[in-house]
Amino acid sequence: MSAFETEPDSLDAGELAERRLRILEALLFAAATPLSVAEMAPYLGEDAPVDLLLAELRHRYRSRGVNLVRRGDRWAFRTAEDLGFLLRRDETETRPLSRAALETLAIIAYHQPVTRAEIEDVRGVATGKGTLDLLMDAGWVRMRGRRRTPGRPVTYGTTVGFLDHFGLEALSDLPGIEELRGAGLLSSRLPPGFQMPLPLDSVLAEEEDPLDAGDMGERLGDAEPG
Amino acid sequence: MSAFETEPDSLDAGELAERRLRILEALLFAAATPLSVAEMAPYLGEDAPVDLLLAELRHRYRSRGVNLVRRGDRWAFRTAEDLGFLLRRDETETRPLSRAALETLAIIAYHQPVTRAEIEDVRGVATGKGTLDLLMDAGWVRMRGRRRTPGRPVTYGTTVGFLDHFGLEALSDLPGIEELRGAGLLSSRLPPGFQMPLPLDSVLAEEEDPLDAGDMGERLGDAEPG
Amino acid sequence: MTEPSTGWLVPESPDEGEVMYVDLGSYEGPLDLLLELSRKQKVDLAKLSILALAEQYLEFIETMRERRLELAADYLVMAAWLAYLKSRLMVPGAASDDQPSGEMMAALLQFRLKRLEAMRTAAARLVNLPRLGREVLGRGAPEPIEVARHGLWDASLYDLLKAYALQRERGVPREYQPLARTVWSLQEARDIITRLIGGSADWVPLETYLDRYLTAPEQRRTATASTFASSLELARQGLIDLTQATSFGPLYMRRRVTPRSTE
Repeated sequence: MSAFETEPDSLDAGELAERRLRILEALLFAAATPLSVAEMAPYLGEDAPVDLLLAELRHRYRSRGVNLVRRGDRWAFRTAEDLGFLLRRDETETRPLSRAALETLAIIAYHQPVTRAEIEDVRGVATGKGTLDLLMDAGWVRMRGRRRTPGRPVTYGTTVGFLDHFGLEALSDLPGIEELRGAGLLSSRLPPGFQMPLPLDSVLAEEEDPLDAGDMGERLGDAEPG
Repeated sequence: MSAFETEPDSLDAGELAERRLRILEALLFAAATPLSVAEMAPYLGEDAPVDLLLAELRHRYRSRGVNLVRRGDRWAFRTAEDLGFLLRRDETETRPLSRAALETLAIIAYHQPVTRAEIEDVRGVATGKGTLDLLMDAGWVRMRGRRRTPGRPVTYGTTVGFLDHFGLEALSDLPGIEELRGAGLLSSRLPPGFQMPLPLDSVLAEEEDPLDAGDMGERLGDAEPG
Repeated sequence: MTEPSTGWLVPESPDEGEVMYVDLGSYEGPLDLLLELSRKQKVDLAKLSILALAEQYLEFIETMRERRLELAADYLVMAAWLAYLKSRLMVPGAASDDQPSGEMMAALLQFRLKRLEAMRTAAARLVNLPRLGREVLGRGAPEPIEVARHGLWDASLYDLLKAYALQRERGVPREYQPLARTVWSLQEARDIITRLIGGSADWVPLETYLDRYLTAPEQRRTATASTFASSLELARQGLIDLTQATSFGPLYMRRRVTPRSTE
């Protein structure tokens, strides 16, 4: 496998030290928490001068983007403090979408143009206003128009940002019923009447009117040219 | 807080390069998954030669215990392969792949983009429920697009996570792929003059080019709007 | 990777009147069984005697049938195809046309065996690569850096599809019916026909082979009905040709050489 499977005896002092430094680097890099000397020593062979090796390693990384730091009597690699401005440890961490949001998004993707009442009908539960807002804020869902039915409910659809995020060229790339079944996502024991809609692309559907000026509000940016 | 909050203008070329290398080290070190050039570039300032910097960094870490490796078009620090015997951790939480799942994964890796019908043709059996699901769940396999044939079947391919897990820089590093290709064994077609007992609907259509050697690199072109 | 057992599965004889399914669990389908058989020939796949292999496979199926064991349809379809291949190899030009396709069919089977074996080897090599989380380790204590400019939320296409599928399935009324495999669906029959006649442009007396290798009488009826209906459908779609020399004579089918483009 490697030169290091030979016994360290065959190495001269310099080579042996380098080999041990490499092992320390790998151990410290892969460790989830800072390591004590006692934890590292078994990997280095008998009589390894662990403290000296750690001091050498610390010296080598002193001016790098990553430093070897001491935490109590334990050691760890940490990104250099002066580069801390890069590590924006604020709330911008990405979080996974909630199940409700994922489901709503999926229904909008497949069933668009779809009204809120229709989404609720498929899901069987009321959809919180917050869920749709969240999906619109994420830039994945937009208001498309209004259904030409009593009450003229707003219809929802997906955005170019949605296609972009999920790596789709077009809505027609969404897998159909056979593909979902083939991938094991849908069971094969669905009733014969089970159907999946073909998502309509961003052009307005027959029974759909464009949004009027009053609808747009601050959502203008979302409504790409149909 | 630090010298590096001053504008880079005040640095000479060598200092600027070192500063950028430090930033790259910090970014790559801190990340759990491989990073793309596009993700790193904004931290390096305008016109930074990211590829050159990465090449330099890779060179510096070449003989260390931690190496900079390429995974597709992404980069990550990983412990050196030759230290594997020392660092080896047993898979505790993950169940070993079943033979069927492993074979399916290999077929997807070597034949991609590949449809489910083609996978089944190679294996000679129907793909069990949940095999593709499991591979997608593991983050190794993804739906890539659709084949431009009647029925537009979904094609499957591997992910960056696959490359990362198996330590491959690119798909061309798959073991033995050149020999297999040379022997015509990555073709879904027989050598000229022969025909395959494929189910009729998965036989390549006349208007589609056979999958050939040049395919592995730029298969993304597949997903062009048909 | 678990190697398939090399020894034959020799099940105990079932009691009188009892029907038992053979546990072919150690084989991943008929192609795998063939590959295993070919290994017993102890020759390079390129020098393999396809005729001998076909005979061994058919012999195996016979043994299973003598023991009154039921085999999955896949194995029987392969048996039917191999029986046909054998007839073409032993009596060249015996069928109703003059194409020398016995050799072609043999070459095609050989190709499929070689390709499957190649993928087996590839899978074994793949799984033995140094793997992340075992031999190669990533950063143990990643520090959250907001690297990407993409937004607050993260979800993959797989997550999305899974959510949709689960969601839709939840809405489906569940009436559990145990699957009784006594009927060949039209889709099954269609798959079987297309696999059987494959790329061959020869006339294949399909039912003759199906009859011989489908053991249970009640399955024979549904098989005949379904394959007949499916063959009519395939003919209507212009994918195959059908011919029958005499009334009640065997029905021959073959692949249409240039299929009509699908409307």
